[in-house]
Parts: sequence; C-alpha cells; structure tokens
Amino acid sequence: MNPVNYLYLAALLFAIGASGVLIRRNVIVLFMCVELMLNACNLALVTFSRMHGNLDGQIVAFFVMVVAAAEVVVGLAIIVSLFRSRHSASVDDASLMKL
Amino acid sequence: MENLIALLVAAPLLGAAVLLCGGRRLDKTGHWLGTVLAAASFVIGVVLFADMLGKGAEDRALHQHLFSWIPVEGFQADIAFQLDQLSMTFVLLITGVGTLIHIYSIGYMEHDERRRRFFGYLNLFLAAMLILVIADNYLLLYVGWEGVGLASYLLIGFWQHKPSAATAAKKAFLVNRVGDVGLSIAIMLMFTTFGTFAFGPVLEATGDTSEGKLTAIGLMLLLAACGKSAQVPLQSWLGDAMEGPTPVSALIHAATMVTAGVYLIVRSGAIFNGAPDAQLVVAIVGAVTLIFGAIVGCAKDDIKKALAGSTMSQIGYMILAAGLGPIGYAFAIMHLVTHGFFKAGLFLGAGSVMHGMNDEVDMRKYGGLRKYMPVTFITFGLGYLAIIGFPGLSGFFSKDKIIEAAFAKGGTEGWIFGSVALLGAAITAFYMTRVMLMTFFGEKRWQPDAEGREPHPHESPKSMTVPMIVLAVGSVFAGGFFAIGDRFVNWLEPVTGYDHGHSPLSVATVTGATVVALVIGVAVAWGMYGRKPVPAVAPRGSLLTRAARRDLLQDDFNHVVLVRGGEHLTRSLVYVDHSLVDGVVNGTAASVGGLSGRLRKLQNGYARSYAVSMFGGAAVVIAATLLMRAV
Amino acid sequence: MNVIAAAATTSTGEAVQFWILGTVAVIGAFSTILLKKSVHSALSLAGTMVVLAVFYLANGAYFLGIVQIIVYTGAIMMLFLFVVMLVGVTAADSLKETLKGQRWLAVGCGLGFGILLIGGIGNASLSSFNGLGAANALHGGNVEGLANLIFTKYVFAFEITGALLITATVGAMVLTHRERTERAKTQREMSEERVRGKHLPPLPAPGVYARHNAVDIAGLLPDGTPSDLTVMKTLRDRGQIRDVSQEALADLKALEQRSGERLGREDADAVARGANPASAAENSEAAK
Amino acid sequence: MSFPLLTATAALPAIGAIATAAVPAAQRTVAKWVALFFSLGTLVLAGVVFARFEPGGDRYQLTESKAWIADFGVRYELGVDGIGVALLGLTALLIPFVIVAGWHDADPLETKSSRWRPTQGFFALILMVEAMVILSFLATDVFLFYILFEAMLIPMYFLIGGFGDRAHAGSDENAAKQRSYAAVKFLLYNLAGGLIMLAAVIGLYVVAGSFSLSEIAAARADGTLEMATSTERWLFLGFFLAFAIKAPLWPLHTWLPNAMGEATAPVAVLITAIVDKVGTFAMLRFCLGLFPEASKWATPVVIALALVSIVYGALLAVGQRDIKRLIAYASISHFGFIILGIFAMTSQGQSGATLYMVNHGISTAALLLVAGFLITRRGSRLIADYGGVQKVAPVLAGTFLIGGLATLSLPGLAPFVSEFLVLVGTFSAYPVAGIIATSGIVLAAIYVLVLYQRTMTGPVAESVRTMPDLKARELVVAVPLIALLLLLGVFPKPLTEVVNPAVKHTMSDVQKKDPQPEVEAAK
Repeated sequence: MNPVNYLYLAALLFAIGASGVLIRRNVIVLFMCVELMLNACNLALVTFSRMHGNLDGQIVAFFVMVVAAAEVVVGLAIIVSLFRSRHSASVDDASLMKL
Repeated sequence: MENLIALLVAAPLLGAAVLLCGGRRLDKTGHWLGTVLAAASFVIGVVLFADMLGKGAEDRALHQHLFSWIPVEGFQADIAFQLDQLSMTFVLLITGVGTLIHIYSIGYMEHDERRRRFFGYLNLFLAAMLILVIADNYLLLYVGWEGVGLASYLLIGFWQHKPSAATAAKKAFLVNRVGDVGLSIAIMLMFTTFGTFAFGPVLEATGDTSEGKLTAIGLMLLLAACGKSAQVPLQSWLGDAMEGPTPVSALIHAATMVTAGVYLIVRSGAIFNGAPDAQLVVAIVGAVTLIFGAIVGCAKDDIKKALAGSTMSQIGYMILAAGLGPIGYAFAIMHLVTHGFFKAGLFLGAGSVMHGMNDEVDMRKYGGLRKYMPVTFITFGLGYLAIIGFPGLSGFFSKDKIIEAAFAKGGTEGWIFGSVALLGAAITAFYMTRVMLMTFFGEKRWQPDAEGREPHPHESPKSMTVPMIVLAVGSVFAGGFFAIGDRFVNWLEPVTGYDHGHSPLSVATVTGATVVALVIGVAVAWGMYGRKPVPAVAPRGSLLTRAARRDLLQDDFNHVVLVRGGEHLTRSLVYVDHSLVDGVVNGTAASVGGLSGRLRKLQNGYARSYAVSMFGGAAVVIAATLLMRAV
Repeated sequence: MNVIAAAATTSTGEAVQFWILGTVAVIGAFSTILLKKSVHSALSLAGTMVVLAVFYLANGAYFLGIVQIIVYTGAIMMLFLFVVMLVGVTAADSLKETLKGQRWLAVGCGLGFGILLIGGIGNASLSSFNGLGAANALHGGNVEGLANLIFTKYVFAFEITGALLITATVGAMVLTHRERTERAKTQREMSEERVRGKHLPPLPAPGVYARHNAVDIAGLLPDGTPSDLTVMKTLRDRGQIRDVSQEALADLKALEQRSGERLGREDADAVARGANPASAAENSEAAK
Repeated sequence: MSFPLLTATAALPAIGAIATAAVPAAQRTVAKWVALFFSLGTLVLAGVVFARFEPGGDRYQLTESKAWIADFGVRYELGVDGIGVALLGLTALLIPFVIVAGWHDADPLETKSSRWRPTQGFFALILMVEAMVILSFLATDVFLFYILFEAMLIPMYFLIGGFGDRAHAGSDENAAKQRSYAAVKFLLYNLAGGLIMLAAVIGLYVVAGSFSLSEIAAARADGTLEMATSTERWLFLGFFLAFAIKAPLWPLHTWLPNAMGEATAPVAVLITAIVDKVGTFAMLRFCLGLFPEASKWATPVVIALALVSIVYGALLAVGQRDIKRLIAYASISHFGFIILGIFAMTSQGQSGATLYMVNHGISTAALLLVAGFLITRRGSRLIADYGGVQKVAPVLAGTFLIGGLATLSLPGLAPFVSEFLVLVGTFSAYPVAGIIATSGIVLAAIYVLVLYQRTMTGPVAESVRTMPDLKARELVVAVPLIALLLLLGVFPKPLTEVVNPAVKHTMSDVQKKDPQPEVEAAK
C-alpha cells in the first residue's frame, strides 16, 4: 500500500473538521472540530516525515500538539467564562462583531 | 511752492481724521476745527494762486511728486500732484465754496447731535475732491473720484435712521460705481495703449494711436462722467440725493462734486479732440440731459428736487460745451464756476427757507415768504436772476457763451445744439421763475404739519446768511469779471487750448435770442403761477407733467428692469447653487453612503459566516496554486 | 513488527489496518460533527484520536503515537468532557441551521476543499518514499532521535513552547477566576435573610404531594400547582425541570370519574365536593 | 549651518500649541495668554524673516535642507521667496488677532467635568493650524508640502466641528447637526482633492525622480527632464484640482459657505483668510512652477472659471440672508480675482494676485471679525434680525463699514491696489476677461452696501436697542487691521518690492513677457 493514502485520509479528516467548524453552533463542539483539523495535520506531518526519512516532520507535529494543548486550555477557559456571562454555549449568541 | 500743494489736501484730511476718530470730546469744538481747516486749505489755495499769477502763462503749472505708489514692472503709479490753471480754478472753487458752506453748516446743523461727524465727512469730501482735481495721473484721480463718491454716500445718508436717506445714499453710490467701471476700463485701455496713465504722457501721445482706441477711451471716460455728473442715462441718483442735509446738496450736488465729470472731460480734451465721434456723443449726452433735467425741474414741487433738476440741466450745458471741443472747454469751466456760485447760493437759500419752515420742502406749502425772510429772499432772488441768465449777471455771460459756442460748432449739429441750448434757456427761466413765485410770492399757503406745529417763518442766523450773501455777490459779478476781455479764456487757454470757431450767427443775434427765450420763459411762468393763486395740492397735470414728476419714468425703468431682474436672478442662482452645484456634491456623498450601507449587510457579526468566507478563500487560494502548477 | 521494517515498507498488514481503522476514523469524525449532544461528539472524537495514534505508530512515530494517546485522548479530551459537564451534559443543541445558506455554503466549501486537497495530493508526485529506518536508527531509536533534534536544532522553539504553556495555564486561571463583587455573607447574615425572607420554613423537598420523587420534578403545592422552589438551583438554572403536575391532576380526575361511576351519582358529587381537595383545586383551576 | 530661522518660525507656534494644550483645565485665561504670547513670538520671528529677506537676492533664501525619507528622495527642504514671505507675514500677523477676537468663543457654557478643557483645545488647534500653514508656505519640497497640505485639514476639522458659532438659527441639536455636516463636508471635499494630488505627486516623482523644486527646476533648465505633454497635463490637473478645491474655485466652492457659516467668526477668518491662501499660493508656486506648458494650455478654461467665480460669487452674496454666508460668497468672488490674476500670466496680474492674497486676508479678517462681534451681541446671523445698529453702536458700525468698503475695494484701502493690478494685468492679456471681471466692482458694491443698509441703518430694531458698542478688546482687534488696510492702500511699496522679483521668476518659469503697450510697440 502506498502511504500516500495517509495523506488522503488526513485531507479528508481536515475537510470534515473544517465543515464541522462551519456547521456547528456549540462552542465546545466547534473546538473539537478544530482539534480534529489539527490532528489531521499531524497525521500528514508524520506521514511526510516518514516519506522523506527525517524526523523534522515529527518534531513539528510535536510542537503542534503542545500548542494545541495550550490553545485548548485557554479556549476552554474562555468558553467557561463565556457560559458564565451568558447562559449559553452558542457562538451565534456572540454576534457582536458588527457595528 | 510745490510743497504747499500737498498741504492743500493734508489740511482737510487731518480734519477728517481728527473729527472722525476724536470721539465725543470734540462735540463742542469739532465744527470750528473743521471750518478752520477748510479755510486754511482755501488760504493755501489763494497763496498758490497769487504765486501762479506771478508767473508767465506757460510755466504756471506746478508739479509735486510725493512717492511712488504702485510700482510693478511697466505699471508705475505715483502719488504726485499737478497744479495748473485748470486745477487751480477748481481748487479755489472747492475750497472757497467749501469754506462758506462749512460756516453755513455751523448754524444749519446746530441742533444735530452728530454735527461733529458731519463736519468730519465734509472735510473728508474736501480732501477727496482736491485729490481729484490736483492728481497728476488718472489712477490718483480715480482715488479722488471714488473718495468723493464715498463722502457723498456718507453725507446723503447722514440721517441714516431715515430709510429713504439710506436708500438714496446706496443708490447714489451704486450708480456712481457703474460710472467708475467706465473710468477704470478707460485707465486700463490707456495702460495697454500708452503704457502709462499720467496726464502728461497720455495726452501728448494721443497722436500715436488709432482713432478707434481714442474713441473707446473717450466713451469710457464719458460713462464715468455721466455717473458722477448725473447725466443721462445715469442721472437717476441726483434727485434722491436731496435726502441729504441741504449744505451737502449745495456743496456736493450742486457746486463741486457733480461737476467732476466736466473736469474729467475737459482734462482729457486731447483724447476727445482725437476722437470726434466720442466728442459728438459727449455733446449729445449733454444736450439730452440739458432738456431732461429742465423738464424734470419744471414738474417738481419739492424745492430741492426742482433745484436738483436744474443742476442736472446746467451740468448738461457744461457737458455740451465740453463736447464742442476747444471752442467750448473754457466756457464749460466758466459756467461751472458761475454755476458753483449761484446754484450753491440757491441751495443755501432753499436750506434757509426749510430752516424757517421746520423742514417743509413742498413749495406748494410756501408762498409769500419774502416778507418773513428778506435776506434769504434777496440772495435767492439774485441767484435766480443769475441762473436764468438775466443780462449782466454771471449766468448770462457763461450761458450765453456756451450757446454761442454751440452755434459756432458749425454744421447741422451746430444748429441743433445751439437751438437746444436756447430752448434750455427758456425752460430754465420757466422753472426757476416757478420756484421763485411759488416760494416767495403769492399769499401764504402753509398749514400746521403732522405734529400740528404751526410754522412761523423767520430769518436764519448770521452764520447762515453771511455765506448766502457772499455767494450772491459772487453770482452777480463773477460772470462779468470772467467774461470781460476774455479773462477766463486766456487764463485756461494754456491748458485747454482755445479756438473760437466761426459762428453762423453774430454774437448780438445769439444774445438777443437768449434774452428773448428768457423773457418767454419768465412770462409763461408768470402766467401760470404769478397771476392766479397756486393750488396747495398738485393738480393731476398732463401726461408729461406726471412723467416728469417721476423723473420721466427713469426710476421705474431701473426698478423693473435692473432691481427686479437682479432680485430674480440672484434668487434663482441661490436655488441653483443649493440644488444643482451642491446637489451634485451631496449626491455623490449619498450614493457612496448607500453603497457602503449595502456592503455593511455582509458584516452580520456571526463568526461562522466569517469562517465560511475565510474557508472559501482558502479553497480558492489552493485552487489557484494548483492551477498555477497545472499550467 | 520491528522498527526498521515498520518504518521502511508498508506491509499488507498495515494496509488492512489502514483500511479498517481509516473507516473508523472517518466515521468518528463524521459523528463528531453530526451528533446532537456534545458528550457524544467528544467521545467519537476521542475514538478518532486513538485511531490516529495507532496510525502514528504505524508510521514509525512511536513517541508521537504514545503522546497522542496520553496527551490528547488522555488529557485534552478529558478536559473537554469536564467542560461539557460544567456547561451541561444533556444540553443538546439543535442542528437546525439559523444562518441563511450557511449550511450549504459550509458543505460546499468542505467538499470543494477536500476534493482540492485530495486532487492536489493526487497529482503531486509522491511515489518515492524512503522510510524512517535510517533516521530512527541514527541515534538508536525514535525517541532519542527526536530528543536529539529538540534539544539541539529546535531548542529555542522548545523553550518558547514551555513559556507558551505557562502563559496558557496562567491565562486559563485568570479567565476562569471569578472576581468576588461583594463580601461573602456570614452565617448570621444568611440566617437573618432567611428569617426576613418569604420562606421561613425550610424549602420543601422535591416530590412532595407528587407521584415521583425524582430530583428534577417540582413538588406540588396543596392546590396541585408545582413549585419550582422544590428543585435544586442548578437544575432550575439549566431549565431541566420536568413538570408532571398536569398528568398527576389528570390521573386524579380519572380516579374520581371511576369512583363516581361506581357509587351513586349525587353522593359521588357529594364525595367529590365533600372531601377532595384536589378536585376543589381542579374546579378552582377550571374557574380560572 | 546657520541658525534654522525658518524652522524656528514654523516650530514656535507648534510648541505654543503643545504648551497651550498642557495648561491645566482650570486656568483657561492662562491658556489664552500662553497662546497669544506664542503667536506674537511667531509674529516677531516672521518679522525677522521679512527683514533678513533681500528682494534682490536669489529666488529661495534662508534655505534649509535635510534628508528625511532617503529612500524616496524626500527631503525636509525649506526656502522662502517673495510670495512666501508676504504670505508668511500675513499668517503670522492675523493669528494674534484671531486669538484675541476668539478670546471668549471657547469658554465652556457649563463645566462638564474637571478634565473638560475646550478652551485649551481651541487655542492649541489654532496655533497648530498656524504652524502647518507657515511650514507649507516655506516648503520647497513637493512631498513635504503635500503632507502639510493634508495635515492642515485635521485641526481645521475639529475647529469647525467642535467649536460652532453659538449664534445659530434654530435649536441646539439642529445647530450641532449643521456644524458636523459642514465640518465633514469640509474634510471630505478637501481630502478628495488631496488624494488626487497625492497621485499626481507620486506621478511627478516617477517622472522627475525628485520632489525638490530646485532640483526639478534645474533638471528642466539643463534639459535632462523632458515631460511628455500629456503627462505634464495630467499631473497639472492633479495638482490644480486640489488647489482649486482649497481656493475655492467655482464649481468646487460649495463647502466654503457651510464651513464659514457654521464656524465661529475667528475660525472662519482662519479658513478664508489663511488656509485657503495655501491653495492659491500653491497654484502660483507649483502649478505654474512645475508645469508651465500645461498651465498655459489650461489658461483659457481656468480664466473662464475664475470669471464665473467672480460674477457668480458676487451675485450669490447679494442673495444671501445670513451675514457670514454672504461674506463667504464674497470671498469666493475675491478668490476668483486672485486666480484670474495668477493665470493672466502678466507681472501686474501675478503681483496683484499676491497682494490680493494679503489684502483680502486683512480686509476679510476686519469685516468678518467685526461681523462676529455684531453676531455675538445679538445672537443671530440673519441680516433680517438687525437694523439701525449705527445709532446705538456707532463705532461698531463705522469699523464694519470700513471693512465693507475694503471688501468692495475702495481706492485708498489696500484691496483696491491689488484688485486694480489684477484687472490691469488681465486686461492687458485678455481684454474681454478684464472687462467682465470689472463688473465685479459694481456687484461688490451692491452686496456690501445692501448688507450695511439692512443691518446698520434705518430705524433701530427692537432686538438691538440695548446693544453695547465695541469694547476695548474688540477695538484692539479692529483698529490695527483698519490702520493696516489704510497703510497698505496708500503705501504698498514694501510689499510690492518683495513680491515683484518673485513674480519675475514665475514669469520666467512660464516663459511669458508682458504685452507691450501699443504706442511703444509701434515705435
């Protein structure tokens, strides 16, 4: 089997995650979708590193994970405080990005 | 000696400055200061005159260059004065009559709390008028020209609380401005033609240019003269100008300022000599105004307006004379001077009458005043005799000369002008007799005025009568003094030149004709106003009379055509500016605003829809890169 | 399978594994974005991640594979679940789209994007690949290799990520920390407040006068109307109160009906009127 | 490197602005005195510049030059020629009067809070404008000039929008709406012009490879710089449009009446007497200096527009009901004269235009400021609300009349000199245009005298019966201006001999000679 299939899978997952971001209103699910996209990227990176035969790809994936962790921490904190302020977890409620 | 010339102007200018800036503390003494400075200017004039007489005829002209005023490349305007015989004549007339009228005003304006300012304005006028006549170039003359206009504006509107006065003042200034346009265009023409506008160079160089140019310049100068000297078609302001205090009417609107036009034309004689057509137009304007003013004068019941009409017509004589060329110049000035005497006298007399009749101006409410104010009666009577040209008095000589000159012009126009002048003499006799009879003869017709004050006519104080007497003396003897042995002509000859033409008629014939005309005029007037009593209310009168009462409908014409038309024009322009010109601007703004308002709808604030556009953008980018790769 | 082999070639075993687990991963992804309840989404996402971890291992990234399981599936997803708990497990958000055209745009973009990516990968010439064997072997193993890189080439980036994590932690604390706006009430104050307040007696227990005694069911007042006071505040805030008063009343009514039929009509009325608060309550409600 | 006099002259008011703004909120009077002090200091420095300037010397004197944005050859280049000196003098001279006249205009009606400091802001902004205007008169680097030309708008915007005329027709909020409308219109209108100019500036750099006037002139002289005719014309239009809006030239004038009507009288003076002069000044220096051929090509159109401005502005002034709008339209007419003189391209016309800028500044200042005193007394801008003021406040009426007479350019007052020069200059090149322009004389008389008659003469209106006459502070403003008008009317030589050489240079830029008088030509 050609490991390129991993890449196809990654692309598929990424696209799914992205559409999820666009479709869902619940902030938490939104976040999950973002995580999904990140993971898709990681898969791609790992695959590439395997193809090129050096570890840098894995290093990057590693960093992605770390950053994702940080992001999730902050993001969830934001969600919590958001939920506290307005008793809802829907992004559409925060439609303040206009005059 | 030259350095004295500036002082001529400086004295009254100083007076004006002090009186106008001095404030209330000068209210007590201001009028004296003004009078003294005017007199000082007169004295200086006399000194200069004496000095001038001492010299030979040719080198009498004095010249004083003060400083360079506007130096720009070819355009060199100087503040420089030139005092030759012509200017000298005016200087004496202006300062002399001016001083007298200052004295008169002390009494006349006694009860006016703004008397100080009045004297300030009078001094300002003197200064401006002097600048006008002693300027050595047209631009400086223009300064004086507008200066007198300003002074006349201020003085006509001196009683500004009267709307009529304010309007009259404005009208005078505006009509004069129209004339000024003529003067300024004339100056520009001179500059483009001769490269200068100083009297000397311009008048010498007239030979070097085309007649067309000269005609253009001449006509423009004539326009200016018409404005200042109330000649048809710009005469309409003079009648209303009588709203001003009577001394003002006497000084500005009879003796001096209104004659500036004559001065301008005589001064520019060389130009007109080079442009016969322009000269002819001048003569025609003079002739027309002569008759026009006379007719108006016949119909007015307001004594001052009647006199104003007469002034118009007399200046018509002068302009006519000036339009005759070298034959007439000297006589134009001569009539100007004598007219200065007797018309000023007449106005002062009228003023004194009004003074006695608590400011009633309607002659139909006078009558039989000779018993009550003898001095006024006598002086006024002498003035009257002088103006109608009673043999031996000033008017007789000056007017007679003009009529002769008119005939001497030769050709058909000579005949026409001559007979017009004769006709004018007859009408003059008529309306002046009318004034005389209605005012001083017949039985008294006055009733209590609006406040029920019964007027009790009385003679005016010395300060008023003395100047009247002096002027009366002048109006009796001046003409003779000038005419005997052609003194005046010889005096002016070096400046204006003289050529006494070939009259088809003998001097005696003309004189006889004049006298006949005069007799007829007086007789008709006696028939209409002397024998039967004058009705206290004006009869309806013939069509001509009614027209004449309305200044021959000139004002109505102006009102309908210019004022109304102007109002409509401005109103429509305001609309255009607001809706059209500004409309385009605001329209642009509005359309931009609307567009952005629509675009704003895209910013619905939902994070997810932003995300969609972002994601779509990313997709597009990828597609683009792939396409690049593919190609 | 040994390191070198696993890294260098793709065995049929791996192929089989890929096709099975790949399907699982895709299903997981789909269920993540399509399930109503966020708990379910979280769980299916966790599934997908586990599958990815396996794929890492298969790709010779042992370290990452382990980290994936520990950090992601272990830590991050748990964090998600905690938050879901906080926000409300049962709060199911409807998938009905509110923004006009949003869904179709989203799907369109997703499809287009995916197709583009796949197409891109497809026509990129990636046929040749040399496995990780050499690279891993170089420092004697994947982990050592990574460590070697991290602490030499990428050391600064590594340090910075450390800083980033610290910042994130602090940030999270700051964000979630609730500032006390007023002084905490002392017990005395609370008691006084209680005495002054409307409810002198202790709050009623849930399920009083009711057929159920579940926490989320409001107790009935004597007149048969439910009182929210009987339900705990959290549930009230979440709006997770079930109201059974109406069916309870309905049952009561049916009971009377039957008893009325069994006894004589008029004394049935008497019975009904005489001793039956519930029916009285019902009448009063009818009157209302 | 000698003492940078020009920089100092421009910097002093800027420093003054900062100092004024820094004065604590409570000490309003202190702020006013600080502002006045700095403006007077600037006047002194301007006097020094005027004294140090030798009319016979090189074209640009007291030059300074520093590299600024080296990559684009933008230099901080200052230099002053005769025209610049004249306008510098005008600006430095008028600002103190503006400040004194506006002494109470920015006193807050009610103190909103302890940090509420409109007075400081007002005077600081005025000084800011002064600094920018002065620098723009001194800049010999196109880019530097452009930046100032635009930056000027910001303080002006706040002055117009923030400190409206308290004597407005109608309710407060209505007035506020009007004011912000005027301010925004002013800003956008001028900004639009500025942007077009920016394009032209960049284009110029692309073509000429430099922003420095002197370098471009030199390049043009030794023929290294060849502009294609079309390019030159486009660039000219880019510059000219901006200046024509600022000037303002018909039909781009509509922002002026709004701005001047809504702003307080001193600010209105700032607009029409000082800031707008930058536009005409720039026409003379940049349009003619940089694009002589294109200027000559555009002359007929520009002259036609100028004539329209003259007549149109005057007629609209006659039709106005609002004193300040009337003066605004009168100014439009006068700007027509200035532009006419510039594009007549005769030395009389251009000297006249330059003098006209100065004289119009002074005369309009006199008229507007006195009108402002009148308006603040009565609290209305409508002519109809007045009447017979002359009887209760003779001094006010007198000064107003003199201001008006200056506006209708009565001989003996300064504007006459310039107006006549412009007319002669135009007439000698384009007789018909000259004659049409002369009609402006009559129209000016109409609007001034009608204004005077309706407000000052006639029976005393109820509303003005108790009107006080001019106070000391107001006399301090009015009297010197009038004295100046008289002085420059009788003895304009100091100005002309500074201006003439500069005009010679411009004439040589456009390679034009004065038309010969017919007689001399014949000889």
